Amino acid sequence: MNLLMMFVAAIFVQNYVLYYFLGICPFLGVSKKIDSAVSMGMAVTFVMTITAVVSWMINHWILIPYKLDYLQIVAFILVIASLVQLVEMFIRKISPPLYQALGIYLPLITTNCAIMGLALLASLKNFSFLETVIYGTGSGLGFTLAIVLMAGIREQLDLADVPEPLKGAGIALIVAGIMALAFTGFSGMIN
Amino acid sequence: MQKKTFHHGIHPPEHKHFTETKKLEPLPAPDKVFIPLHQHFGAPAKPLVKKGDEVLLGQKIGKSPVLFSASVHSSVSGKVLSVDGYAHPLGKPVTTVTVSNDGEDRLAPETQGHENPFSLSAEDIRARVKEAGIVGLGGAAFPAAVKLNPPKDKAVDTVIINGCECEPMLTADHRIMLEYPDDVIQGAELVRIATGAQRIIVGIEDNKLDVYKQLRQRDYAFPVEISLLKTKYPQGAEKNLIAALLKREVPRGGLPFDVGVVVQNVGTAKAVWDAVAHGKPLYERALTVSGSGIAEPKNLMVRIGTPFQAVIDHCGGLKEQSNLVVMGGPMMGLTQWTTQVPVIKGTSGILVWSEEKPAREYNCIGCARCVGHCPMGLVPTQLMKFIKYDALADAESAGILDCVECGSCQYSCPARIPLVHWLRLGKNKIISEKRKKSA
Amino acid sequence: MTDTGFLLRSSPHLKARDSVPKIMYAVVISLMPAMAASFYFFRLKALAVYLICLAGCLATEAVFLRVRKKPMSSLWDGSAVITALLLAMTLPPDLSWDIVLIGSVIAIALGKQVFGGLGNNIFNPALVGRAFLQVAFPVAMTTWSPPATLVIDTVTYATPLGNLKFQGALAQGTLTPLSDLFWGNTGGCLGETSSLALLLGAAFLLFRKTIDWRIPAGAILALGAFTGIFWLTSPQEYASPLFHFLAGGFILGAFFMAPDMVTSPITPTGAWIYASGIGLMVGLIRLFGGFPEGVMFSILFMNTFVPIINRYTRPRILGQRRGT
Amino acid sequence: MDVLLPILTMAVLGFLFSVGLAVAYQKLKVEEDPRMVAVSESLPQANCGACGYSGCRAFAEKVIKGDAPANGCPVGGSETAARIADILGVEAGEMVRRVARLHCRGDREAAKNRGRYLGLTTCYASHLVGGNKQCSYGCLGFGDCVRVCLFDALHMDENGLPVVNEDNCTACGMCVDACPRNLFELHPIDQNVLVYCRSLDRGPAAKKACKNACIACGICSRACPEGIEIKDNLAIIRDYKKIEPEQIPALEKCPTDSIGRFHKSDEG
Amino acid sequence: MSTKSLSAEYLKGLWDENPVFRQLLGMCPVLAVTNAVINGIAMGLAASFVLILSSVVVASIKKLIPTQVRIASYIVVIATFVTVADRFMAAYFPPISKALGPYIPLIVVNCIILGRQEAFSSRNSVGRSFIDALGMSTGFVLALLVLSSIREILGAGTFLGMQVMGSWFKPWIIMILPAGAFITLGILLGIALLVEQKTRERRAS
Repeated sequence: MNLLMMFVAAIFVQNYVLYYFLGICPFLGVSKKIDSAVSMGMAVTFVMTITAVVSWMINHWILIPYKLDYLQIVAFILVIASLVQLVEMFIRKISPPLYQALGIYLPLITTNCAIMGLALLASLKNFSFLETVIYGTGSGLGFTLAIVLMAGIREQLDLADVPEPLKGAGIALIVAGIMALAFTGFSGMIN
Repeated sequence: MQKKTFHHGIHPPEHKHFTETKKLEPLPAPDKVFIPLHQHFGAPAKPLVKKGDEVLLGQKIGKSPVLFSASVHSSVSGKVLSVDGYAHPLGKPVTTVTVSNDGEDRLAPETQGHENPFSLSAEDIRARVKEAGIVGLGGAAFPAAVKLNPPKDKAVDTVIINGCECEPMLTADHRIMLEYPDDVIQGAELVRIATGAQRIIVGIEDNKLDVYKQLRQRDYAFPVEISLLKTKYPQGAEKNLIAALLKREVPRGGLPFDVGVVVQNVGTAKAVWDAVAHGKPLYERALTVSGSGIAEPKNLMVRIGTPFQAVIDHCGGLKEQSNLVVMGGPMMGLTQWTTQVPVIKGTSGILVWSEEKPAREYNCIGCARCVGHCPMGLVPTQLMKFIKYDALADAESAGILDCVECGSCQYSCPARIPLVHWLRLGKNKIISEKRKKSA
Repeated sequence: MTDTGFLLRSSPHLKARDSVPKIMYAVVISLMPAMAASFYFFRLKALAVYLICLAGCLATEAVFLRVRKKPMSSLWDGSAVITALLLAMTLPPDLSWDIVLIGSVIAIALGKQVFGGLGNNIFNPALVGRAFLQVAFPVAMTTWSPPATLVIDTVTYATPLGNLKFQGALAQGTLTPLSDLFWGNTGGCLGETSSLALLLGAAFLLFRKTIDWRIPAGAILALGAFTGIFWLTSPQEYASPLFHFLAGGFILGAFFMAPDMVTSPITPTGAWIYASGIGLMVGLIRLFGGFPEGVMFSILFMNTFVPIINRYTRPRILGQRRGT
Repeated sequence: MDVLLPILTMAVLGFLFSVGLAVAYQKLKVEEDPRMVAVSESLPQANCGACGYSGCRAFAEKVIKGDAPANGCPVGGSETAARIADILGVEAGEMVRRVARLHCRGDREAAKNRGRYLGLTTCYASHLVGGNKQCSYGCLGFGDCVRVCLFDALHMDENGLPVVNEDNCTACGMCVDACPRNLFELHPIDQNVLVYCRSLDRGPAAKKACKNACIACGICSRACPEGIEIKDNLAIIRDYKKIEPEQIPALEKCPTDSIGRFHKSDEG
Repeated sequence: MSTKSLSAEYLKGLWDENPVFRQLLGMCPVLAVTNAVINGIAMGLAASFVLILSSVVVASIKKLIPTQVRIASYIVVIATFVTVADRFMAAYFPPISKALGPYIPLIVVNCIILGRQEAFSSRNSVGRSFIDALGMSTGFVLALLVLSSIREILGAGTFLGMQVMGSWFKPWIIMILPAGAFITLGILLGIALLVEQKTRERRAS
């Protein structure tokens, strides 16, 4: 039950985008079309889960035993950079259209703070291995939910008379704000 | 009594009382008729006469060049004044044969009937229908011979005779059924023979109970079923009528053939009978002249090529301040900019009234009435937005090409958005883009 | 174009009578009984809140219309009036005027006009205003006063749902009686106290077919099912579905806010999904969440799903094979 | 040891990851033509589709395959063509600059309206219901062409006709496609004699609808029989090259001003 | 290769190429840590420190790095400086370090920093890169300052902890919460675009 709660909390209550402000760049950049948002969400969820696993191993088997935790930042970023590059190559191989749609944002997963944030937060919260995996997947799905909802809304706003200066990132941020308001409804549900 | 009907649709005020009880009366042929060579769905006919030629009533003056076309016949006897571009109810000028009427109605010799039409083969019936230039008289003007010729791999089991006349204000079909029931039913039988179907169903809406009762009381030598339908618009649309009567759904982008059905309008059925039994080509049709802008609304038999003005004059002329002239019904009819345009084969009515300044348009508020009323199951407001913001591919995948432009959405729209105009715009853009791509 | 000659336009040439302002004012009329009830229970305090909301919303709307060069007549299409009334109905009667004003400006500006005005907004404007205030001024927004018809000498007063959640009303047997909830003899937001008045207005809307019946029906069914299961398993721990239906802002939300045409799905299937989502979430928040009431958050939350729901629940096109 | 450990750790980690990446790189390699990048970069990236392909990237692909000519991008003009040709090592081919020109002079003054048009205010929409003007061939005046122009080369003048700003026009052809009545055509910039009418109505009818309509009187075709002919009630420039400069004043005697030099001030 | 004058190189970061308002980069910390002015400034300074030093280092070793591994190398350089900044903050300003939580280490993935290395430092001289980084940093700090001032003043009635609003003012708690951050930044972006549009129009006319 505890794990399930954690999973749900990671998706709704402490949503990476709407609560921690992590992964804003892709959240704004790849949320113009539902299809690419779904792909991006999936890619992020995938990378997040693996990152959670690998960073936990590095943290608990190498860094902590040898008291090297000040190397955390460098070590984690290395893991993430390599993983993202792998995923990038993989997508490019199996689906060139998807690769084109995700465009410059795929390499940007490297600099997606959601993933680095996950590695750091998981180590900060001292999760066990299983918890880390659940937390990673849940957070990834939370990101996916936020970005897909945002894409749906933005597709609709493409067909609306939004004031010129607010078009694009401006209105997207305001929508994100109201989404964050709506998600506060979940607060207190899981401590 | 179980009344059949289809899903969704609307029930606008009928306004049929103007002409419901008026007998069909023949309109005397005018001094000059203007017969366009393009009055049907498909390619224009090629002229067979030139300036100065003598023509007879019913003489073929335009020949269909390809399968999807229809021949055109003279509706008077007299002299050809010109073969040139002339105003047309569909908007763009069309090559038109102008004939001065000598008033004698000398019949062309080729108009020969057949004593026992039911003995004719399917082939013969089709040939005679094609020769007579018959098109669907409901309004779409689809060449009738094409409809009588189902593809080999598609067996037709049912002929539906469309007596719905679901458009408000129009009553010409109603009168035809009331006054020429034999012609209609016998024409239907010919259609049945030509298509190899087993049965005929005549669908009549419950606002024409007199017709229904009259047709029910008769005895028929062949399998005819008279079916009562709940009055609703657009029941007369082919696909909806098939759904209402047979619970069959014509597949998207398909034809009634695909579900073993042929649908013909009552006027077309009568024209088929006239052509096969009496050798009479399609040179006149029944139409309703109505609306608050007409002094004496009437149902008339009018020669093809008669200018609207002559028809309106016969009905007492235009009332002052009339500012809207529509060819067809009020839901799907086309506005006219001049009353000089001629009556064509697809003219089911001439409606005139006056209108105030149009009400203001609002943004779509998502009331979903268009969704609830669309007889095709589309989401008109979404399609409208796709077109408005140039997302043609989205519009296409959302099914815009299935739209039949019946106007149910726009009728019910409280924001008064010209939905049909948007959808027509989108359909045309998508189709022309496709054509460009395939070219 | 000149004004001479015949009219030229695309078909159809007939028009049903209903119009956007008529629909909007029907909603306004349907809110009248509940407004009257709030005047009765909260006296002049209620009137002040309504007036400030109206002034704030209409003024904000007017400013945006002017700046964006839209027809000023849109001000009176009724939509801003509805936003003002609905916002007022979700506020505590004692809220100070400046907070009410902030709420009404936010409702129109952030809830509606930044998206392009009427018809383009994603979220229910009144609820955006209300949620903004809830998060901005949590204390003021949860300070309730008893209705004028109750004689109680306390400064603070809990709503029936607050009572249930924080004071263990069920265990102590102090749960607000259903009859009080029905007539409105309880504390709470201005417009949500009297279920009877709200249901009268709702009946009018349903009769006039202004709102989609599926949405209140779906929300009630989902809330009933959710709270019903818990109530049946443990009635001493959980309140009955009927209590949840009558208490708090559920009726106001289910009949007047969730069915808001602009922010609810346009497809029939979509309406069911959306409504049951709201019902479920209200149950979740009330039973397990940190807030005693969850109608507002639930509707806003489901609003975010509407574009996607609309996209993936299109009706079947006539002749379309199932599954294609 | 304190210094060695971190260095060692990072070295091992770095080594492991690089090996992994290197292997993956070999397995999942996707070739991309370096010329692709170069060609793409030299294109204007307007994605207007004037080349006939769906955007600049598609065009670049075709050019590299040899399916499209190096000078196939009308927007980029000869400069881009030269650059692409340089990248691919082929001849660029001569490009004569072309511009869009409108074949109608039926402005608000000249052309009569049919009636009160109440539909959507776009040309295409108006065309669908037969148009708002009596002439069924002429400009509808709602500016669809202006809206599609990506290069700010079109605007509506005060009389409701679109005007081409030739300096900005790139001959991308968007206006040609956008006009529901096909009134735009791309012409070499130095061709300055045009027929400003597309009406196939007979003289009297055409004249009635628009005072600048071609009435097929034949003055121009008599002045220049080799270059101009009358067909279907309309003067047509069959071959511009056969119009001698000295013939131009004669054909400009057109009674309805429907043929003539592009700029009246041009001499000779 | 940039050919601007050095002052233009600096000034572009303030407005024309402002990383936050014009390029929409580095949004995460902008949103996350601007609930108080002090946090905003601390974050801005930390990021500036990393940006300037990384730019200088990258510009000076650009010829040594093979193109295939350049991103990874930049990241290692950046990560090193971030670690330094992180340790420094933790040692000397523990409360701020605590308030900023994981967002200081997250500077390592801030798109502004990597973006400048890729777009500028890897192609320009050390001096130019320094000026560019300085300009970008100033722009970033300014953006953080603007946002955090609005949020702190409205959300708490204070500026840098000092009471600036009268006692009549009721703090808008929402402003120091996520929702307020998003909405404020969204509106600021709109205003920035509007200003940009107007100046462009004025220049054109």
